[in-house]
Amino acid sequence: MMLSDTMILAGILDLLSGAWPAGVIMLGLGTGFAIVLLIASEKLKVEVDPKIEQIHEALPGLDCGACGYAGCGQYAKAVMEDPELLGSCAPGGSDAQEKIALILNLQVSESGPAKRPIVHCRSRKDQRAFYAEYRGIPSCTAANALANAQACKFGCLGYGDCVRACKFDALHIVDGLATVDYNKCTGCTACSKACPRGLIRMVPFRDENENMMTVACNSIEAGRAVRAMCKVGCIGCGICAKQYDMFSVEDNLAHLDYAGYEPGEAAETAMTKCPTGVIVYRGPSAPEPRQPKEKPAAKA
Amino acid sequence: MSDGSALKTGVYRDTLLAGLWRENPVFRLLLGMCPTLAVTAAVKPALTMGCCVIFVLLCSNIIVSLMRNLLKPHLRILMFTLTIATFVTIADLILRAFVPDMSETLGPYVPLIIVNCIIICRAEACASKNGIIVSVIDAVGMGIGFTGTLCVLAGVRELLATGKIFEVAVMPGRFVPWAAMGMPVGAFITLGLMLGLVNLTSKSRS
Amino acid sequence: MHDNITVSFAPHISKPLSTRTVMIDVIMGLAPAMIAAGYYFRLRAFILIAACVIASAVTEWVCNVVRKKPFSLGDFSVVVTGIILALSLPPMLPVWTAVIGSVVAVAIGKMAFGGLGSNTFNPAMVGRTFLAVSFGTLMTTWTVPATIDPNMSKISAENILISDVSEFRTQATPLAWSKMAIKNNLGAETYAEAEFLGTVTGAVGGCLGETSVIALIFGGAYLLIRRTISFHIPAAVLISAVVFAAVGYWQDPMTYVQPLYHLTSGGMLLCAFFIATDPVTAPLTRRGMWIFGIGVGGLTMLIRLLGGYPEGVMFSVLLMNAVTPLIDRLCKRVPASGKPKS
Amino acid sequence: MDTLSALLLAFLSIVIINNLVFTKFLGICPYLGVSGRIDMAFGMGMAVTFVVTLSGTMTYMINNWILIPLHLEVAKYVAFILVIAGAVQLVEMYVRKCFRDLYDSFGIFLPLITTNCAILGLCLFLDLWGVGSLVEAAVQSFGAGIGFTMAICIMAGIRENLQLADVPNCLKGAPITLITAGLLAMAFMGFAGMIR
Amino acid sequence: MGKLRYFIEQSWLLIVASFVFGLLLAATNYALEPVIRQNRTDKLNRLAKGLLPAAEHFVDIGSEVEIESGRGQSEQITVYRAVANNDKCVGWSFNIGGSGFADRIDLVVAVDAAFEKFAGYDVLASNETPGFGDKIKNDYYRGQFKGAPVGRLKVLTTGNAEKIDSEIIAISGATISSEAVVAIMNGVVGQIRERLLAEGLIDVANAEQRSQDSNSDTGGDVGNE
Amino acid sequence: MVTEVQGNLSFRGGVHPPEKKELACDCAIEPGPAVKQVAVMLSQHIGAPCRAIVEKGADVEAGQKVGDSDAFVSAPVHSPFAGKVKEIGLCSHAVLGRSPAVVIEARAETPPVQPLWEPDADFDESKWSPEAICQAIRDAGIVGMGGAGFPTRVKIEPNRQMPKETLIINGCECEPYITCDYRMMLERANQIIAGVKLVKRASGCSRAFFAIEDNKPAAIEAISAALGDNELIKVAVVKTKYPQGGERQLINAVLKKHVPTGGIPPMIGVLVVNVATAAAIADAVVSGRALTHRAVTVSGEAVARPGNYYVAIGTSVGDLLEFCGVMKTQMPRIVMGGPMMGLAIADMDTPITKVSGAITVLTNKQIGKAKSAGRQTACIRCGRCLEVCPENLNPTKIAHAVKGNLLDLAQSYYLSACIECGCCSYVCPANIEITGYIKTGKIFVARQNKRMPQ
Ligand SMILES: Cc1cc2nc3c(=O)[nH]c(=O)nc-3n(C[C@H](O)[C@H](O)[C@H](O)COP(=O)(O)O)c2cc1C
Ligand SMILES: Cc1cc2nc3c(=O)[nH]c(=O)nc-3n(C[C@H](O)[C@H](O)[C@H](O)COP(=O)(O)O)c2cc1C
Ligand SMILES: Cc1cc2nc3c(=O)[nH]c(=O)nc-3n(C[C@H](O)[C@H](O)[C@H](O)COP(=O)(O)O)c2cc1C
Ligand SMILES: Cc1cc2nc3c(=O)[nH]c(=O)nc-3n(C[C@H](O)[C@H](O)[C@H](O)CO)c2cc1C
Ligand code: SF4
Ligand code: SF4
Ligand code: SF4
Ligand code: SF4
Ligand code: FES
Repeated sequence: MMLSDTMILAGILDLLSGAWPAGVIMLGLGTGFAIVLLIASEKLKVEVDPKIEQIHEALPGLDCGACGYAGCGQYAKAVMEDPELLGSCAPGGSDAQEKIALILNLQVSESGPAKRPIVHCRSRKDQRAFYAEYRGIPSCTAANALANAQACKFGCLGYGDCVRACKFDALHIVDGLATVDYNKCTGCTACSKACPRGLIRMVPFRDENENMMTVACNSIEAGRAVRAMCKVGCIGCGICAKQYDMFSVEDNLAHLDYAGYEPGEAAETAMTKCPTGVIVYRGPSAPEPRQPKEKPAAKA
Repeated sequence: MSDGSALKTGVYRDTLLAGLWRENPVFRLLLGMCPTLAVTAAVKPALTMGCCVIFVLLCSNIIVSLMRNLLKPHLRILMFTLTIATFVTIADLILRAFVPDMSETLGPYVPLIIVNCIIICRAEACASKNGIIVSVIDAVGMGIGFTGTLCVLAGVRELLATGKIFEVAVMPGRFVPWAAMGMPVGAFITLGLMLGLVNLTSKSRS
Repeated sequence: MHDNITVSFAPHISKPLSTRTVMIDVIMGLAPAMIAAGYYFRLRAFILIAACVIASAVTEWVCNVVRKKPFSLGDFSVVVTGIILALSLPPMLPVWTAVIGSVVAVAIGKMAFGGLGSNTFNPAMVGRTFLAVSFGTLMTTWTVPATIDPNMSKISAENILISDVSEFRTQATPLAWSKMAIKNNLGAETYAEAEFLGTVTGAVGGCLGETSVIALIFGGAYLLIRRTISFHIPAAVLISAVVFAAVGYWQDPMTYVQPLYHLTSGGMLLCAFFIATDPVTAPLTRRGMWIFGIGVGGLTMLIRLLGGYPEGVMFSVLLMNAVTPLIDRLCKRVPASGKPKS
Repeated sequence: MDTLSALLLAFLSIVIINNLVFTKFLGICPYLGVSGRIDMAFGMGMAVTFVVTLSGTMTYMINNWILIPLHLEVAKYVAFILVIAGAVQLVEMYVRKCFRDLYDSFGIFLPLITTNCAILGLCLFLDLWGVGSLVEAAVQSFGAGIGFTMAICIMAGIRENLQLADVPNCLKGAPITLITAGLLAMAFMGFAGMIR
Repeated sequence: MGKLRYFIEQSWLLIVASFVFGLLLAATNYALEPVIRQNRTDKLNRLAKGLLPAAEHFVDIGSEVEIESGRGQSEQITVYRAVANNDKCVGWSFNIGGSGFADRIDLVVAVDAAFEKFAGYDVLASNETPGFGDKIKNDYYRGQFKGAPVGRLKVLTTGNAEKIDSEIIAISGATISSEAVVAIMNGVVGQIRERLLAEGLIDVANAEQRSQDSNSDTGGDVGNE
Repeated sequence: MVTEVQGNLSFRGGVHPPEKKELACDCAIEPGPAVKQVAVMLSQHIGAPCRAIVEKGADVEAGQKVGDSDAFVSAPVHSPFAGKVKEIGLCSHAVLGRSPAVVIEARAETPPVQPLWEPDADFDESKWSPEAICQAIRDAGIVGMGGAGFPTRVKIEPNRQMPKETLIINGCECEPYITCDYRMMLERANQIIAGVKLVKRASGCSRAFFAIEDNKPAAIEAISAALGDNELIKVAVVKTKYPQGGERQLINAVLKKHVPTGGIPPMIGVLVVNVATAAAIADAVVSGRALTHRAVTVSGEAVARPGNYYVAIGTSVGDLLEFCGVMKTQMPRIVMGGPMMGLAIADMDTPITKVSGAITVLTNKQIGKAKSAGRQTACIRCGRCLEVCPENLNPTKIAHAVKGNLLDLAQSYYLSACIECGCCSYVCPANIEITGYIKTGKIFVARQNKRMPQ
């Protein structure tokens, strides 16, 4: 017992006596670097935007480059400028992502009730008239620049420039008509900027689940021309404006004052009385738009 | 009480699984690619490498987790580096003492574990924020995930490059080895295709 | 309304050209080389060409099916790839090897990058290099042309075969001679003079399509006349190769063989007319083409004269393919009327 | 003259024949991460060249003049990495403070490099190859940096083109970059055996 | 004063950790160092013994042999004397290297007691291409050196590989690696011989007799293969 | 004595599409259809659109102004015949989509119009002051009839910053099929020369070149004869090549000068005027007639009676085609203009405007199989588009950058320097709509820039 104790002790002493130079040199190295870095960090301080600093702090600080930027500092700057880059820091994971979102949100979240996109057209491919067949580049901007193969020069073209612009997979072309999936939409306005015909306008919805009423048409053609071009276009007849005073007709096209709109009897009546059925609901649980009344369709 | 522990086990399981697949260091996080490519010409060195990484990851996670409340911002990364370098040296010594062959094959890629992003990442992302148990589980999960992918990759390459797996011949006698698979070309292309495959499976699932 | 009317962007007429006609031109240009291959290596040539073309086509088709992309074999580019790959293989290569090469060429060299037009590297050369790297021995096993030895006996890289029949001394490939000359200071001229004629007609060992200089020149001329290729790349490749070879020869005629000999041997002509000119992987601008061609010729000679391999064409083409984007960037065109202000 | 050509050969050899990325798999993370655009790639390459030259020479000195005479090889790795990390951080701070323009063009890449295994890897390889003199160590490390720059710029060029290509979705990003790197490595094998 | 305080606050952990880790390292090293050294000699011995079966153990000759390694530089080489049961010298072995096709090649070379004939070589470390250059590890190439005369070896690409003489037939497809091996030997072995002779370490009389023995040994080996 | 600047003047790049001039080159300019109704577009030019200055239901006389604008860069529009304003509404426009037009119903069967005025060979322009000429041009609503439709008064008015020295009359007519300028040169040589003299006087140019392609020897002869021994106007024979008539290319060919990229000819002291414009100017200045009719070539394989017609501006394409007879089953594409630069139209009610020099009706055969099916394959980087681009651009790079939505990249390859001549798309073996992508890209850029300030 005694023997083994002493042996162990001797062994440890032996070890340590062999080990001390290494310990000392590492001690030296460690101290040296600590001194140098601390002094340097004091002396060579550079002023940076505090927000970037904050983001930088939230990041892991590994400078691994996984984000595609040269180090965390660069990424912090980039995220600051373009919040869509959020989440490309793999090491930081969701943790860092949330923190940055928090930092950034403080600046952007004061914009009031969310505006959401409404496509101001309701005409499916089989409800529109065509003069010719478009054989060009499959892009709305391109098709819009050419002569109107599709008779209506104001409605949706269905080549999906807006779909490509949406980073959240919230837009799809359904039967030749751009259709928003309001459950996925984040209200980023990208689609409204992409549509060459300005069909998609951001509209103030009052809450998440509301279905907004809208005049789903954009055509300022005279009523007769509209009927020749589209079964479900607004003909500017003004019936809706008579039913509900938030509707008004200008340039052959009915408008709804979205800010003043309140759901109610009057609005509903206007909707049902509309001869072409162009007044519809748009929203997360909007009902199928009704078919146009038979009369105008038969006439056209 | 039991609720709390159930919750905890859930966290543990999650942490473990994260490393194995969801946040697999190689396939998902694309971290530590250098050793992944360099040591996967055959399964044996890959496995050895994986074990070294597990060892270092475990030790550094434990140490960092213990020290987490004492860390100061300016010298934090330096501290991590120091810890990791120490354990890598120890791992290297152990390899040289007990599996000299592998130590020779792996050469400088063992010390290169020091700069392997996985380890410092886990120190930063997990160990410096979590308690010791979570850190250990995380280290094990990540380590096994890393080792596993290394071995899969090495298996494919060794099979095609030599017709053997784990140095045991498995291909029919007439098989002509594809020498390219044992070379850098094979490493890059195999890993590239494998990442593609992983992307494919994960996409089809989501 | 008028349902047969269509609209689209101007111009509304187009030159009667298509990718397919371009590729068919290349196949026509390759025809003399294929015929020469058939003449010198008999059935082997056709087996290999057929194997490569079929394997390449099937690979592309499978890739299309997997990616749910439209059928793309109609442009015939994959046929060109298959033929060029086949023409750059040794005659006795086992068919399964050629199939592996074709699959690698098309799947990794072409389809992984997005198919026709997107690939960075010349698919045929990717396939060939993969084979050379993987199956070195098979890829350096040459045969005597059937016109010299009807049995087409094998000759490995360094052996000299003296045929009893014709007293014709031949050796693996002309390039193997020059490599040996380099190694052993053998006074290369003695080799070169004797075998020069062989390289012109094609009665030497070597890859299927590269032995007959005459056939290659015919094919190349056809492509130039048809304007399928422009003269810039072939000219740059050949001129720079001659210059580099001449520098070597002038330095040490005892070690390095004559410049002309380098032009006619190995894959130099096949490369100059058919491989380096692959439009997809070569620069777009004329200045870029000159740089590219000089690079291919220069690197080829560098590898031939100083490198470990006897032939440098495949590597130099791949290397220059890699820097093609940089060349394109360097040789960016400036509008005819100068850069716009501001 | 003789040593000069020997140095030149050593330089060329590490630039093209023993290229760190293609033959030694070093520095793959930034190679995958920062090769998206040519200007970024070039900045990264320059930064690596600078740091690798610096740390190659410094570790050579530390190793041969301190550690080996004192028989402290066991602390080699620790010493190497501390020297690299410290030096990089110092240089970065210094450049940022004093040469703002330089910093903006490539200084931003400096911190990223500390955790890049090309640097430590090269120092270890220099040790392994038994490089004979300080000058040789400096030349080789500089060559390694240039080799890395070349590799990453080539890759960046290719990737800029691939932006417009119809690469299969599952191969987009890292996978196709790796495959390209593989083919590049294959092409660079052509230089093998050139300098003996 | 405040600065010092700040400094200590910030860095005490690092400093303490450095010291502790230093000790940890040193201790591990201390414990494992003998094992590692033993491993290395074991491997050298194992390889050398494979080349010189008659040897019982290897002793290093005390001082290192300095040779020119080209480019005006010199290199230190440890030479081991292979000693048989009967304490007689049965050969010499040493560890030399040089550049190959891909990277450095490290060889263990053994010669007979009289330093006149090679007893063969083995590859300690190489990075040659699998399937090509790494055939220098194969017996049929190594066999050519067993009994080849010490002196200038020559590499040919054709010839009879069975015949043992100063002409070495290269591995087909890997001439460069083949040449590299020969070049390493040509560069160094002669010099070592000179040095050993100069220091009188080679007992010429004894060696001659021994060399006949070992010659028959190695000859037998070659015959057996 | 005629001084000819000798021929074969050319520029780098360009293509040689089949000329197809033989279809209509021998058809003299005939009166067009006598239509009951025209739609006079209120925007027929570059610049500010006009406002209608007549009410619905108002009576208008032939040549009466029906639309005008106060803006400087603009030109009024006139009624081609006496009638009643039926409506002011939207009408299809080849470029602008639906655009306002004044629809006029003819009061009675109006006889087809032929300009009767024929000046003397030694026409003396010094009777008119430059200001008077400019005012007459403005009042007549003359815009560039070569295609762009830039208000001519703005173009030729002397400008202190950019003094004009050289006048080039563009008689190249490089587009396939089109022959109206050729016929004008044959039939109205004197009128054109009179117009040239007026323009020269108004703009202060000291010399003038009459550029004609070498595939129109008859026109060269006619113009040379009409010029007589005029020292200051020379005929420049240029190589037959598309787009020789593009003004930047023409200036390069004739004067060996480059108009700076993004710049306009006056910057280097050059003024380019189309022959039809010159004829209209003479008409306006001398006889005070407004621009209400123009020569239009109706051609193409699907047209029964191809020819050159003097058509009332505002006539619908449908009426014009009915007049010339088309094989309906064979007309997959109706192009306003030539096949290289013209705009495909779909609505047969689209009216002829001041810039529509031709209606080309193409059959599938002419369009080509791949093009008519709209089938594009991948770019094989063959470089043909680079070789033919007259502006020395890199069309494939620009097009692919636009396709990949990388506008910065497209602009770094000088997207805006493209003149949209269509040579690149014409030669592309992969049938890529390079020009279409470039046009789309320009729209994207414009939209992006517009949004910037907000
Ligand atoms: C040997 C030779 C080959 C040529 N090959 C081509 C060619 O393949 N493509 C080309 O566009 N120009 C080529 N050229 C240039 C043409 O001769 C000429 O410069 C060009 O076609 C002029 O174009 P244009 O007449 O259509 O304006 C070549 C010139 C020479 C001397
Ligand atoms: C992928 C590949 C790897 C090679 N590796 C080696 C090698 O490691 N050692 C070697 O000497 N030759 C190697 N070679 C072959 C040489 O580059 C060269 O072809 C040969 O040394 C020339 O000599 P030979 O006459 O033996 O063919 C390799 C070839 C290829 C295609
Ligand atoms: C590609 C291209 C081709 C053109 N071809 C002709 C032409 O053949 N004839 C013509 O008069 N104008 C042509 N133009 C229009 C001229 O560039 C220029 O606008 C016109 O000659 C100016 O005269 P104007 O203002 O009287 O129309 C072309 C323009 C472009 C861009
Ligand atoms: C002139 C010309 C040369 C070609 N050369 C090759 C070649 O060397 N290798 C190849 O795989 N394809 C070649 N092709 C076919 C085609 O371009 C090739 O398959 C594409 O690289 C695939 O994207 C060539 C095509 C042309 C027009
Ligand atoms: S909404 Fe606009 S952008 Fe979207 S498909 Fe319709 S036309 Fe195109
Ligand atoms: S682009 Fe933005 S606003 Fe439009 S649908 Fe998508 S998420 Fe909603
Ligand atoms: S890029 Fe523009 S200018 Fe050049 S050929 Fe094409 S359309 Fe013409
Ligand atoms: S002509 Fe067509 S295929 Fe050729 S480079 Fe241009 S875009 Fe590509
Ligand atoms: S593992 Fe090598 S750079 Fe990241």
